[in-house]
Amino acid sequence: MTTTLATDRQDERLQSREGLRGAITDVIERARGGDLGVIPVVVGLVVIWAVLQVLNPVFLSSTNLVNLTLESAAVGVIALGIVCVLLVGEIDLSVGSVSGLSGAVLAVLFVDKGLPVWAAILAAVALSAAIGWVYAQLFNRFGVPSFVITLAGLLAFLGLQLYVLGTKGSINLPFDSALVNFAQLAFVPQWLSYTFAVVAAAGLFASGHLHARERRRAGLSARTTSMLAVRSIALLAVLTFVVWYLGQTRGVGWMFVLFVAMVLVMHYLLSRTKWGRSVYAVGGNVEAARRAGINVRAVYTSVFMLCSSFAAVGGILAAARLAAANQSSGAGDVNLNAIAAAVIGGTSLFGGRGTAFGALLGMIVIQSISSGLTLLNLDSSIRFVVTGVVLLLAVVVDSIARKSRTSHGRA
Amino acid sequence: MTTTLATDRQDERLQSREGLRGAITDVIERARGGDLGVIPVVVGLVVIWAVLQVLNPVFLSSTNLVNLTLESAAVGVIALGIVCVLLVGEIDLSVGSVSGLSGAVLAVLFVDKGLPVWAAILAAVALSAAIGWVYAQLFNRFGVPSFVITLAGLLAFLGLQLYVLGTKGSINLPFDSALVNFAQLAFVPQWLSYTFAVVAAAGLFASGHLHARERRRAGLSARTTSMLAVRSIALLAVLTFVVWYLGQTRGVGWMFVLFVAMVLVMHYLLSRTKWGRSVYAVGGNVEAARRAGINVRAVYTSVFMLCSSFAAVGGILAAARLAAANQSSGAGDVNLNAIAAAVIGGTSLFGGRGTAFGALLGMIVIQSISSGLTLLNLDSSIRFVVTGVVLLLAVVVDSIARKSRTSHGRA
Amino acid sequence: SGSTGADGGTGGSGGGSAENAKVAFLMPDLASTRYELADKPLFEAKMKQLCPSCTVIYQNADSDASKQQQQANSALAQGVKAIVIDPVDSAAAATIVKSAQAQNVPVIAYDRPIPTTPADYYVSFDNEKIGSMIGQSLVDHLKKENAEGGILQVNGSPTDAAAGLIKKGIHSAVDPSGFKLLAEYDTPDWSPEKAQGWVSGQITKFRDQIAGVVAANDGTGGGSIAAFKAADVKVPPVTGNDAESAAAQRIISGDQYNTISKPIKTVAEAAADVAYRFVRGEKPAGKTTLYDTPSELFTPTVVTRENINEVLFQSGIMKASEVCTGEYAKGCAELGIK
Amino acid sequence: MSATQQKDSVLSLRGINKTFGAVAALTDIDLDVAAGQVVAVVGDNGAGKSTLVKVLSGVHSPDSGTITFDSKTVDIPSPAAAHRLGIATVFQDLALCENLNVIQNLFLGQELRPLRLNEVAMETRSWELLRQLSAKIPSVRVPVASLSGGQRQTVAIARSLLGDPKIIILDEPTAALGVAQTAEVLNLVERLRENGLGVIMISHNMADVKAVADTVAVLRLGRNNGVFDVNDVSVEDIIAAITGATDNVVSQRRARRKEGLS
Amino acid sequence: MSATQQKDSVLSLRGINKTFGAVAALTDIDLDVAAGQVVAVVGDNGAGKSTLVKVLSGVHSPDSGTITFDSKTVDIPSPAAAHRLGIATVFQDLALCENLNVIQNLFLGQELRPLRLNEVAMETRSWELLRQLSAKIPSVRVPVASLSGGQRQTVAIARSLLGDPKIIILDEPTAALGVAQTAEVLNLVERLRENGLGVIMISHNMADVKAVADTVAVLRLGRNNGVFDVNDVSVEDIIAAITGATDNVVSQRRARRKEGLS
Ligand SMILES: Nc1ncnc2c1ncn2[C@@H]1O[C@H](COP(=O)(O)OP(=O)(O)OP(=O)(O)O)[C@@H](O)[C@H]1O
Ligand SMILES: Nc1ncnc2c1ncn2[C@@H]1O[C@H](COP(=O)(O)OP(=O)(O)OP(=O)(O)O)[C@@H](O)[C@H]1O
Ligand SMILES: [Mg+2]
Ligand SMILES: [Mg+2]
Repeated sequence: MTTTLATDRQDERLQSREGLRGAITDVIERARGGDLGVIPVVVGLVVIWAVLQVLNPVFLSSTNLVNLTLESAAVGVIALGIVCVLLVGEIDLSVGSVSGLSGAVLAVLFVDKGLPVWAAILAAVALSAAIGWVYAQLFNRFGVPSFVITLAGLLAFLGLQLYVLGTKGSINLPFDSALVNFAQLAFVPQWLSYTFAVVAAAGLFASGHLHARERRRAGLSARTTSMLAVRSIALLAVLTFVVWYLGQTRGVGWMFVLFVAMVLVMHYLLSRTKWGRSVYAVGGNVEAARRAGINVRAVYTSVFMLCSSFAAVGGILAAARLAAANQSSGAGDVNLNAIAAAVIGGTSLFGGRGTAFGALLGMIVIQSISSGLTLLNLDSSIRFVVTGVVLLLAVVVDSIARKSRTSHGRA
Repeated sequence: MTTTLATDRQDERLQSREGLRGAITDVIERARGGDLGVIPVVVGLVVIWAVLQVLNPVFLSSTNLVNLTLESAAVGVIALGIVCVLLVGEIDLSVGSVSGLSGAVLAVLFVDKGLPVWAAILAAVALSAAIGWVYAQLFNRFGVPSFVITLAGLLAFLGLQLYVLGTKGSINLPFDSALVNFAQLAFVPQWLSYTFAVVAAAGLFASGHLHARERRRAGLSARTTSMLAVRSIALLAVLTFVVWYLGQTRGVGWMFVLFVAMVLVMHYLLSRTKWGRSVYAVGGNVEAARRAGINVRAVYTSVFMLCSSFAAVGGILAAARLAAANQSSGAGDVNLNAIAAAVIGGTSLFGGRGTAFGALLGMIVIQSISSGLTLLNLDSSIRFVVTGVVLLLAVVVDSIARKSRTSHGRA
Repeated sequence: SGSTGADGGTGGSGGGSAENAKVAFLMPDLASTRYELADKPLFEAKMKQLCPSCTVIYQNADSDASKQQQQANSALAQGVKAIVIDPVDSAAAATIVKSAQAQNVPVIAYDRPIPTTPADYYVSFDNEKIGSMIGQSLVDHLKKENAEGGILQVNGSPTDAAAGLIKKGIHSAVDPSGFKLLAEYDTPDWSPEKAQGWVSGQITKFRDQIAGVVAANDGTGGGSIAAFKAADVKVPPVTGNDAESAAAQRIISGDQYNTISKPIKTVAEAAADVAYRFVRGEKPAGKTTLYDTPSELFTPTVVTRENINEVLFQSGIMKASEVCTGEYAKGCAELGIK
Repeated sequence: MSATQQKDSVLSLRGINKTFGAVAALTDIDLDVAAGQVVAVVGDNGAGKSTLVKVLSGVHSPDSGTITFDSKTVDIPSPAAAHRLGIATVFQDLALCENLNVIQNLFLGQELRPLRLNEVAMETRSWELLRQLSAKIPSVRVPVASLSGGQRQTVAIARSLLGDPKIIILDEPTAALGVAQTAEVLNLVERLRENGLGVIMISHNMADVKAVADTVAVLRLGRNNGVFDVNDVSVEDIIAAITGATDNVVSQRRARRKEGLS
Repeated sequence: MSATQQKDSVLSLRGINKTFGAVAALTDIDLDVAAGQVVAVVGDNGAGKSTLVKVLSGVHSPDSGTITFDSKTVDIPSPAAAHRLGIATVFQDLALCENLNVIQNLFLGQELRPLRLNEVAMETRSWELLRQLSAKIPSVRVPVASLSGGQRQTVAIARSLLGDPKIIILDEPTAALGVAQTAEVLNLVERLRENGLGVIMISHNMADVKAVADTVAVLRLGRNNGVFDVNDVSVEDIIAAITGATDNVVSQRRARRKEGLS
């Protein structure tokens, strides 16, 4: 044991590895131990993309990928909220209804009542947040299982949605309104997209570097600068390629940028704030969280409200993209898709495990399957079967990795 | 500490109570501690019944209750399977599709291919059991979350159902077939119903008495004979009244008897066999179950197969009752209703807690709400809202009781 | 009980006492808004007019055949004197007819027929015809414009029998038209979002080859239009069905080519009339016989920019004040809609 | 019983009752703890020690009885309330979140810089605390689920030292610890006493009790069964009070072994 | 190291390795247990004792190394396989199902009369076992979730006695037990030895180890650090082997206290 070792590297059982070589060995080691984060999901995604591209050469075309990004935004935002409720070990079955309701409210206020669009959006989101608050009260006070509360909500707010839409049943949002424009036609200029890519990579490097310096000062082990550089350059390469490829046709949609921005914000909130910690703690062991002095009720309240609010935003984006709010908005498989996106992205239904990026990845998996099969001219019966099978395939890769994790004793 | 105390009553901290008085105090004590089993659900049910009867006097009419019993059978059977998967902490989202598929298979084999009805039923159930087996393999081998497996199954088997029904989309079952007759027109003769009631009460007394004798011989505390008699007489009174009241019109349907019989069999299997124990153990702590030498994979396999088989039986009953199998059989809210019935009946989504009777009670709650609101002449929008609110009400009673249980430290 | 023949026990009950009678009006789904918004109020109004003391028990089965069966049973438990039913599943509704007739309650099939077990009466316009009409109208339009390319077909829900009929009708118009059927899609749950997603994909695939889109209802039609708009591609002629007010707006603004207006008022009132006569113990004779059932059929009207004013506004089905809002006011003015 | 200590006691309980269903877990419990005093609570399994701890730390609310803290009668409705009063607890079941890593568990509910967590400072402080307890934890970035029993217990103990408590309650803190770690914890208890904190320590290890406690309170079947000054009482007497008999399995064993050896 | 014992040993391990991610939990572990022998495995927290137990009971499979049981090389892929070999284990984390009651937990996996459970016989046997361990459990029909720590541990120990094992592995069996229960468990271990069973006992309590063990195997940081005959070794030597130094916190404490007393 030499004295130059970092504080967190002194245990002699640790196989210590330094530098780039060490990092690579580390990754291999972690792969064997099944501790790979989102990599298996990404691998699953790549597999599906390859299959779908073989089946239909249009699939990976720039146009189609642009569509894919735009179509994943609405439900993806909803999935982001679902990740939060799943993290605390609860569920929200009503996100579909709430999204439909908020679309309806938006349309009525904006089109029928002539309110400015921001006011209509605000009202819709506020209403949904209030719904989440009511859920939380029922949950905290009476201990009704969230499954039942939100099932009741699913029915009740579907009713309310029908009621709000009233005799018309369907309300068009004007195509030339800013909102519809944003969802359908607003794309980031190519130069700005490249700027975003550079900023992101530079940001990653800078924050990593500062963090590493701070750790080294405190006598802890830290990532080497070369490691950080490699990471940032890899990110830059990926982002530049994506921007360039999408830029072949229409480019990166602002709606997708909004979705990604929300994912980043949620990622920050979940992983770098006290609130995020308490969310994971409540999901892992609510009694332990309570004993640690966390206000468990407040955590549940915040999470339910957040989830409903995300559902509202998702509903508004969906309405904007369709340029209409109607009775079937938010019905069908919005609920299942949102939950499935979260679960495919690695969020546990039992709470305490999951990330915001998981929602993004899971949503892209689901949307890829849906878009890929849409391009094939199949009978409905076959389409359903194939969708099921492909969905399963996408997840098996991830599950095998996770399985090896448990067999290696990681919870 | 006197020597006459039963082995299990010797701890001086136990407030010991004997006889009928003691039993009553015990119930009150348990009520305060929130340890009431299904009583809160029953109370919730009574509340709902009262409300619905006030709203529409036809609700508690004999005709309507006869309908209610028959209508609850199909989804009730499915809920029974759901209870099993929930008990091991997993879920099956595909019961709706599987039930629809098995109805379709039955119809095709029976009507189109002219197989005898028993063979068609057997084939449908066997196919579904095979589906459950596949789920279990995917779950055991790859560790794919059951949510995702069965979501894929939901889609795939919906597709298969459409495919089996082919271009026709809907197949009628002949009205004069034994199956349709059984589901629509077969009622237990009144004398036989009364006999059932007496046999049930006598059986309860006899088994209780034998058990008590055995316990007393082994030096353990046991229920007194008077307690047992009171219980049996109460059961007899309830059953006789039910039989009499339903007998005012058409009586007790054989299909409902079948459902209740299945509940009783599942109750026995879950509470009185080694297999049942292992189901609860796996749901409570799968690692502990594994370390106790339980073949955890076999338990999962049996449970998934059982659930799919019950779904098949439910699907067959639904097809028989409708005298048709069509594309929308098993679609819509069959899944949610079956899961909700289980959850309302006190089954935990996290595994390890729940009973077969819970499925029966939960189903009756759901069917009562649905039937009660059908009788009211409401707009769809209002109906949805009211359904949601009433559903919530039904569960709040139970939840408050359960909440008090946790606050009294019972898990 | 037991199965009764089609004409066996009908017509005999009631003996003319229409006072306080109850009539069940059972509708199939919420996917189309017309049942809640048009059929129900129109039927109720006519019934009120014919028989002020009668009550109408309205139920919507939300696309679930067994739910509809349950609703029929509970209507029977409430002692209705007649059932007007738009079956979710035409085949499965046979059970309902059986059990109603076993209790001497006449059944009037509404909108969709019940082929296997004859009901007591059938009032409708038929869905297959609707499909062929919107399809034909589009094909004619394309021919007139000398359009090139093929047609996309957006059907209704794969689990909805009515959608199946419409699909059949559309095929009967599109298949022999000479325009290639590029692709077709059964939209799960009639979801406009799904329709939009599918059409977006097809735009990627076929780009300029799309001459027109036959959508089976206004919701999926709206979704298809949004897909073209979002792809920043010129919107080809798109059909619809149901004459929703949102569709009227799109037709006025020129985004949608046609929709179809069903004479719901006429049909609903005819149904109320027949039901009332059954309640009074009469046994009305049909104008024709279809599926062994005395029947009365009405023809719907295809609505395009040319005739929208006349069909929807001048007839009073829609009010200009509700449709001609905001950006649509200009189009209304052009078409002379007031 | 201990009226003499009441005046300067930080924490005192009077007549605490708690029943679970049909089981009376605590009956009329009295207890006093003064600043700079180590009170050992001992008793048989199921005697109610942990229940008492949970009442004090706001996990369970008592059915009746009064709690006096700093001469004020208080109500402890929640663990957060107990934290606010300055009562830190190491629970017997540890109450750690298995999905969080060691640092996250240590700082749970008292993270540094809530809006932008100061990971570096937390990690440094974690290593300090763990070293101090001579914990053998190879990495603090692994989920607690993968730690050994003793490592977890060390984490739980380290956590209770983080705030600035007035009373520390340790429910069998050394049960899973190795010999070195146990010694460190006993050293720690002595340091806490020197710093004027009140310590309640539950233990089944009479040697440890004799080594660090000032007062020994015995519970038996949910009731007080004597409070002793540690210097006035022999281990045999304590065991007799715990088991309710001077002739018990422990004394028998001891006698047998003596015989065997001699 | 212990070649002399190999011939008559029921269970012997050679060269067992196990790593978890970057942590080498066990490196080249050898161990022998003979019939009628009590082997105490001691070591610091995180030394790898429980990992070793889990390897033996089929919970984890080792990365490399051989296990010989009854002179045959065996593979223990699952706990069920261990049960079949006749290895019964009391785990440190107990591995009880919280939602099941005491009887259900005791007989889990070995219920009497599988198709129509014999509840009465199981309850009677449960009371017998628990009395024998002088457990203070008021009722056996409550879920294990509501038992105290010591009560649970007693349940776990009682469970291991139910089958007809050849080897019993006890991972810190007395950690949460009261003085009386601890004495009963030590008595029990002696009875097991007399009945010719092999016993592996893990403990941090050197007094207990000295009292019942025949051999003491020391693990340190996942490696063998000596096997001693209990009669030839002093507690100080064992502690020195555990901590890796003769001058350690335990000896310092002891010295300080002696000073203080004298
Ligand atoms: N949440 C609960 N629900 C029901 N009974 C409980 C609960 N908690 C404790 N008990 C009962 O109360 C009694 C006292 O338990 P407690 O945990 O306080 O014992 P203890 O003195 O800490 O024992 P140990 O030394 O084993 O830790 C036990 O009989 C136990 O079964
Ligand atoms: N499932 C697991 N995943 C990752 N690491 C583990 C796992 N189980 C144990 N370890 C690590 O292996 C090492 C040995 O743990 P083990 O539980 O065997 O220790 P122990 O000797 O039983 O300690 P104690 O005396 O505290 O019970 C520890 O550093 C622990 O962190
Ligand atoms: Mg305790
Ligand atoms: Mg251990």
